Amino acid sequence: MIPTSACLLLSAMLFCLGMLGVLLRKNALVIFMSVELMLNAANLAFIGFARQHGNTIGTSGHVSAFFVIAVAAAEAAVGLAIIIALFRTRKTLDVDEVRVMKH
Amino acid sequence: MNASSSPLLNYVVFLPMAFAFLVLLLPGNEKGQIRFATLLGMLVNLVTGIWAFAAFNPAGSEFQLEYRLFWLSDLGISYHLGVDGLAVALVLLTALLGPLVVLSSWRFVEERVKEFHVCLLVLQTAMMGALCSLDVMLFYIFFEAMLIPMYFLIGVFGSEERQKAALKFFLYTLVGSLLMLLALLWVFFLSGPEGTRSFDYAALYNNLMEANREVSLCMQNNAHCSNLSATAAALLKWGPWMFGAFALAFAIKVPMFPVHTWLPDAHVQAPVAGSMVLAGVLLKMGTFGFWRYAMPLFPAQAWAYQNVLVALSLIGIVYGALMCLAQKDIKKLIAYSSVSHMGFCMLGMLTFQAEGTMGAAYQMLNHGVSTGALFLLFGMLYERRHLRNMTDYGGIAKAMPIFTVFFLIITFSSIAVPGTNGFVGEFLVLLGTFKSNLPLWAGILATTGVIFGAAYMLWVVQRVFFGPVTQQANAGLKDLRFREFVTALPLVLLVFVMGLKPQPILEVLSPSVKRYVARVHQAKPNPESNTARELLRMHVRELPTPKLAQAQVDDSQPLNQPGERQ
Amino acid sequence: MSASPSLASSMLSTMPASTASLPSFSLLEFQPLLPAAILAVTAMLLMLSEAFSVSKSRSYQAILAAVASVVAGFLAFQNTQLPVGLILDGRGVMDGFSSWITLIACFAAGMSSLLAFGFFRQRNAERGEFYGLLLFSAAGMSLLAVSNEFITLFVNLELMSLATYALAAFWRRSSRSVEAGFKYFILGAFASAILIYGVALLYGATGTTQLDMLHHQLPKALEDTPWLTWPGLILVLAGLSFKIAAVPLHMWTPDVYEGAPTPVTALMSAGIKAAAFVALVRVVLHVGDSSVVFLHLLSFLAAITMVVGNLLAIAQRNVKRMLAYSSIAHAGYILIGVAALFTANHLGNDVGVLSATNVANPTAETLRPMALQGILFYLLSYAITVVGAFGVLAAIEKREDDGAADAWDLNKLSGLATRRPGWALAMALFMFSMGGIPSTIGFLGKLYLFKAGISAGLIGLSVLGVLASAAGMYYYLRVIVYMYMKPSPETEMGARHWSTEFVLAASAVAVVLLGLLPGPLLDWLRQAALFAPN
Amino acid sequence: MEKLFPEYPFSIQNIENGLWLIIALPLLGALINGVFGKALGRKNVHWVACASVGGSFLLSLLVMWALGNVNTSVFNPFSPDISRYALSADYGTWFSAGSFKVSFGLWADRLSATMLLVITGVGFLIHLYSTSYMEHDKGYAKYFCFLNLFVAMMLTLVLADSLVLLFVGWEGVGLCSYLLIGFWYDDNAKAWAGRKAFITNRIGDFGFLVASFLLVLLVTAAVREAPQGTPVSSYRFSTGLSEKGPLAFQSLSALATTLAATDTTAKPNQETPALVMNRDIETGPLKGYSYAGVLTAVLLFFLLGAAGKSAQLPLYVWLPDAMAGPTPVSALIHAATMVTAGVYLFCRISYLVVLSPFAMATIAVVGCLTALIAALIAFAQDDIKKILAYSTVSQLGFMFMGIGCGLFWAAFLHVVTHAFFKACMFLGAGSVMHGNGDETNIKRLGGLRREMPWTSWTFLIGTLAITGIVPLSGFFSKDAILFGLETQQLTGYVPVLHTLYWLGLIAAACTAFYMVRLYVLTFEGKRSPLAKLPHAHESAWPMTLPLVVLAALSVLAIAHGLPLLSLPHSPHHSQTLMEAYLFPVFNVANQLGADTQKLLKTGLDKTEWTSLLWTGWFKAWLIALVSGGISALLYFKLWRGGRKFPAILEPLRRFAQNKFFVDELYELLFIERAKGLAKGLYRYVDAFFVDRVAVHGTAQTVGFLGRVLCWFQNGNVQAYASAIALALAVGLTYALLQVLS
Repeated sequence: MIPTSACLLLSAMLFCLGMLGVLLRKNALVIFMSVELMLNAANLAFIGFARQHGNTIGTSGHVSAFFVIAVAAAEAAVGLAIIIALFRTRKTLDVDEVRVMKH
Repeated sequence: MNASSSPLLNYVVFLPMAFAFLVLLLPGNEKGQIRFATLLGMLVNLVTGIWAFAAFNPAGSEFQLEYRLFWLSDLGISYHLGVDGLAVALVLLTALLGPLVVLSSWRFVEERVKEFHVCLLVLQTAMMGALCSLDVMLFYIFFEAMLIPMYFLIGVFGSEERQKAALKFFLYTLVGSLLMLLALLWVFFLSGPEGTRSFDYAALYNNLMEANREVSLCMQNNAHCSNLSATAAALLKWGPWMFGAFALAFAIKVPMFPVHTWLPDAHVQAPVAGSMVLAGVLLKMGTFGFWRYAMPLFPAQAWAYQNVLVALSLIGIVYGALMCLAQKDIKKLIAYSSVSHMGFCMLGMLTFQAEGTMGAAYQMLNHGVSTGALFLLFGMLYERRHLRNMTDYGGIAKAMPIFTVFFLIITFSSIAVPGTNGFVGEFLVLLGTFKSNLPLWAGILATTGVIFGAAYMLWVVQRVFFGPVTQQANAGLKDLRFREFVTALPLVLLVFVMGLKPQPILEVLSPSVKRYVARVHQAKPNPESNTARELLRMHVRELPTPKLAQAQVDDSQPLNQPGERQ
Repeated sequence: MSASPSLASSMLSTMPASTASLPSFSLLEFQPLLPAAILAVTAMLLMLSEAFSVSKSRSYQAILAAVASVVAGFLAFQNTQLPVGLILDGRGVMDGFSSWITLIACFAAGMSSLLAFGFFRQRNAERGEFYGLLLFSAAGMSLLAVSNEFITLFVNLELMSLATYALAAFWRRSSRSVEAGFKYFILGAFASAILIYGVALLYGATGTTQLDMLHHQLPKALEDTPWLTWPGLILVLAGLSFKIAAVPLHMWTPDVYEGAPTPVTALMSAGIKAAAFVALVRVVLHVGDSSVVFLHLLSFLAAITMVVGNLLAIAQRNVKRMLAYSSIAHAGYILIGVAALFTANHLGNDVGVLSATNVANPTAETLRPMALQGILFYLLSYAITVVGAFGVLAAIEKREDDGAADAWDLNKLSGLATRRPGWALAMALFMFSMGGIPSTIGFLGKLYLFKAGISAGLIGLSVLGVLASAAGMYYYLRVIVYMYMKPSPETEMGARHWSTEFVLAASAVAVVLLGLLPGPLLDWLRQAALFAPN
Repeated sequence: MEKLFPEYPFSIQNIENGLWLIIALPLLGALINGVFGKALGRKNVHWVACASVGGSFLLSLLVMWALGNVNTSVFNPFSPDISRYALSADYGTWFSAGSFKVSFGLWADRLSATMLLVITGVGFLIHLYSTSYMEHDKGYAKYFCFLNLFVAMMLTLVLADSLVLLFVGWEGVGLCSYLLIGFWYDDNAKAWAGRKAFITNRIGDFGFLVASFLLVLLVTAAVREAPQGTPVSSYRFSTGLSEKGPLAFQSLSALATTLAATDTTAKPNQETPALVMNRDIETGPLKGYSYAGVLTAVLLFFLLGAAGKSAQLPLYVWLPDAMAGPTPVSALIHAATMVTAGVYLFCRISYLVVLSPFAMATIAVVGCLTALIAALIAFAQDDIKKILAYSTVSQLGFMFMGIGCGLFWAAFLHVVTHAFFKACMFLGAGSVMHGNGDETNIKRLGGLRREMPWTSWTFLIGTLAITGIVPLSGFFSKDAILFGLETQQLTGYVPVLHTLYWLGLIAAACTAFYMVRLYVLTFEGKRSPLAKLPHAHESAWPMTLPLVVLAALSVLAIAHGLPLLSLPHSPHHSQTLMEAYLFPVFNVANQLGADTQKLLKTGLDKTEWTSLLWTGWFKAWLIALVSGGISALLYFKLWRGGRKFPAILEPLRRFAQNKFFVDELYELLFIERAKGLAKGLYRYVDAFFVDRVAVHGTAQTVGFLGRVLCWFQNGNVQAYASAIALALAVGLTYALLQVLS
């Protein structure tokens, strides 16, 4: 059996990767995908812990993961729409260009 | 001791507000109507003010004409009005200045007339409210609310640099008063266990009285420090900070020495009406605050920091006067003279002794009359020439003899020539300083103020009124118009009335003075002062203190608190 | 009002033993959800109307949205009287606090839809989705307020946020609006991910996502698995701090507030702030007692949020941006109240300059209601004020200025007092209220908060708070300077619209009236605060 | 005595009740002229003005009469005794606070009555004179308003029964003086002179106030610590205090008596009471100071006050400048009345003065130095009014010497005689100016004796009087003072007084010299070619009549100085009329001086005393004669007609002409310093440090921080995300630290 700690380690790595993606990548779409990666890291953690805890009181980790997936989907819908709108106004997806408002 | 309830003060406070609404309803271009309505409002206010003064019985209980309603009980606040001798005298002064202020601006303000007069009326309400409040939070509300109309008066209707000056005035005052607010909340929590606390002045004071006594005993003798009550211990430790916050707020308003720099700017930029009210009443809020709140609530700290405050007052007296000698701008000079004069007020109050305190109280009124009149009169000149520098004038006496006479009389009042009102106040303050526990040199230093006062005021007179007419434009100036004459006359007459027949006013002030001294002295038992307990405790009409409703969980309530679930 | 026995039994049925069978819920338990339901249904109706409507006129959309908000708000108000307890198997909570936040959300939604009415009418851009999204957002806030479980909380937070991302970017033609939506979205999603990862970690440490249970598990978890629990707590706190715009997670605020269409900004500053705070308070209430670290963290957050928010605002000439920064500062003040929730447990500890000096020997029983009441009142007062303030900006904003760099420069306010005296007066009132000058509701709000702060012994923090708010008064006054003391330019004013005027008038009246005669409001809020859970 | 002053048919009670009228009449006159002056027209204005002062004069005569009556006595509120030869009236409380109280109480004894007569009498004459002198002035009504006001204030000063009320008059006369000096305000120099006078007086007032406050403390301390049986510990005293306050003169008198009674310096064997003059005060603000010490301080502060008002060193500088006012004003205010207020003050509190020999010696020294310096300056002045002004300063110095040696009556006699002859000369000078186109330089006058006979004769009488030529009044008053210096036994300071005697003689010699010079240059010889008008004209009768009357009084006043009477209780020497008349006033002081052995009459027996008196007189007379003679010789013969001053004396002359550069010295030492201090404080402390650095500095720092923070807000979404990540990292680190610890 894979220990929970391994699961956790993997999810933590995913989370950090996602975060680094958000911080470092310049393409809006890639950044958005990195966010999804972070969400999935959470999912992985939920699943791992759910297995560790078993079927306990309240909402279980499995269910949580499903909710997170659903939310991620909705986020994708809204997010992509916004990114499209952004592309329409700027003709670029480079986030460094998206800085009309500052200071 | 319970005085009967009287609604009179409600009228005193809120009638100007009612007239403000009336003025708001008038069409903006009907300047005459607006002015007249405002004047009427102020006159009505004057009548109510006189009525209140007449209704006040010096031999009666401390606070009279009380009126109390539940208001914001949840916060421990109530709508509680009432006046003591000092407050009623200041109410009279405020009411008196009201119509004069309106008259003084009859021609001066031609644009945005409506806003101007609404500001005046609202300001009047705020000032009256602050004077009549017997609930500390209510006082604070009025105290702060005063800033708004004054801010507009300076900022909209002032001279060139008006916006900066208004901003400075507002922020300066705000910093102090916000810190005071915190201290006030702190005191509130100290004043008793949950459910008994209230911002009502008397309750707050009475609740703290015992603790204050313990603190002062401890401060005099360490042996008493061993078994302090919790409140007293907190008061001992944090009292200086609380007192400091109160003192700072009021010191800024007075203004005392290092926090005075807003005043010259505000006065210079303010329109005549603004300067008059500012000098006449607003500054008194500082001294009044010290008198009513800072000292009685923290007598032990008041004693402990007496020397610091006295030093600042003395610096204020001398330094303010020296500043005057360095000014070219007349309004600025009068403003600095206020610093000096208010230094006398503070000094008198800090003697913690009957004569000095009485002098301080009287000096508050005097300063209102004489500095108010100085600004009023200079305003008349300013209206004609729109110049403020002394060098722009000279030989005015030739063109405007009546004006000159008035100005001279006020000048003499300002430098406390006997027979004018200023003398009585200043004499008593100085006498008090000598009789108090302060070192003799303090009194001697303060007395030098009489020399400097004459030096700078006569300098102004000399430069503006005497000598040859240096500028052609000044030669043709018209003397006072009838309206102006009527505006200035009451103050000029008051100078003499208050100088020659001060006793009726002093008698009204006297019980307040006695109580103030007794209250401060409870922190330092003095063989000379027999502070009867009866004199110390405040007696006011009590409403049942609203209890903060505790969580009354109904037993029949089937729902459990979530925390109980396990 | 007494609860039905069935509810009581349902509570019993949620005990661990009975998880196997589906719990049966009483109708009463759904009552707190009712406002959200109304909002959501109306939202859908509006969306559908846009799809199927043939009518050219779309005036009814705004009115409908407003009416739905009013109805929902009325129900929320009714709900404040409900008994207190957990609902829906512990996933939700029924208390006055949540109902009041719902009420604020409905207020914000109703007011912003009225603002949007005139705003989009002027730009010929009325669209049903807008109101639909707006109501969805409000529904999300309302549900967020009743959430008592992390996943529920997360989903509702997302419901609220997703709708708002879309709203922020709604003004598609404007590159600013889209940029605002984009920034908000990216950062919001980022923060959500952080939050949910924290939730996952906490779940791992305690085995539950339900707040009340977490409360009991936490002490043990902190001892057994600190490596898991602490990061989880920090991540959750960070995720929520993002939504309330606490420094240093505040940086999105000015850009988003500036770019979003002004009615949306009003919604965000009034509604989302309140909802985010209720989430934060709920979470923190359950976890905060476990360690003094939270007191430190919250005090520190409060301090830098107040100071930095005000400092940033001082440097602004762009009024809209300035108000955005000031909203950060206001979050800082509210955080004093949040910090005050915990000092009772840490009295006597020397916990640094910023916190916990024993002044009045408060107990948790007296302190918590006071702090909660303060937070609630402040949120309410801020909502009323800020809606009005952004309302004035929406009113003076002209179509030609859309997208211009100086669209909200202070100069645009020059001479407003002579051109639109009513608006100027209202704006002045809002500014005084935000600055906390007496006789406005903002003063009472500050009074409550600082009272709680002092009572909790947070002297240093309170002093910092008043100094910061005094400094803040500077930029509020500057607005007044421009309105009242600068000559008015020759340009024409934008058109008036009754709905905008209504919003301004209502807010202005409320600011003064509730500032002077809050009447039973204080009692109601006290009840709400007294019965808050935990 | 009784025979001299027959009983007056009116009841004394009525006169007592009507005391206020004396003040009220001129006050009313001032009010009428001030408010309605323009409408009244010149005739009515001076009618009102003269009538009001004249009325006061008549009332003063009544008072004088009443005070001659042995039955005139008043009840002393502070002690069970009765004060004889005095009237008093109380018109209610002025103000009261705490234990302090002042009432509008008037008190007329023989001292004040004499002053009353001088003020109203000379005042009336000067009013009369002014009607002609100011004939063409535009501010006619204003002038008489001020003049009436002055008289009212001076009368208040004299009639006051407490120091506070006296201070009202004290400041009031200063105020009127300010107004009248700057009467022609459109001349800058004149207006500045007024301000200078007022401010210098204010410095004196500062001293007066401090002294009064210290006295209050002294009374309080004495009441607290005095042993049973002393006046201040009596019940009556406490009722008096609550009725009239501690600064009433009767209270001070009781204080003095108490202090004297407990003084042990003179009676070493006496049992030591609780309150001892030289013992430290035990409680209160004066704790640690002795009664005697405080009393000396009080008197020195009063000396400062008196120096301001009476133009003594170091505050005399205002008086010469005050000559900028109309000449009748100089006569009334700056010669006859106001400037003698300081002397009057010390006479009033003589019982306190005698208790401090040190203070007395200081007063005498100050007076003597003033007399000398002023006389030296007067040598070199050419302005007729300036010379008279310096001579006034100098004469005032003599009066202070009189106070200092404890011969109050002599000092006061000099006040009276000086009032006559100096007013006469000032009015004469005014007449000269009036007739010569306002020329004041004596070098441009001359030969007026023929053209202005009345003026010149009266002036001559005045000159002789001030010089101290035998049959004239100045001789008796001045020499009484000099004699006092020689014979009074001021314990511990006898050598000082003896030194002063010689200096006083020198001053007297100087006086004779410059006064004769003045007279000669102005009236004798030929008319100067530089004169403004070719011919002078004699003035009209309203101007010459006062001259004549005053000159006559200057002569007749000798009656007061003649040692006519010999009273049984003063076996050593005979008393002068003045001394006898004022005996009830100064009796307490003399008694206390004798009791405490601080101030004693000479121990000489009658014959020694008489011979000393006669030699003293002879010396003084000789000196005046010689000095005046030399002066007359010099200016008649030697330096007449533009002859050069000996070159060797030229720098000295210049030095004196420039008033020893005292004004410049003050300017440099004090005024410039104060101005510089004010400017510096304003520029560096107020404007720069407090306002710019502290206030604006804070504001600007805040603004700067705001801009710095804004810079981080760079618009890049990844930067924002980084901030979040960073916050997270910090939070996590913090949490981990918590875990680790």
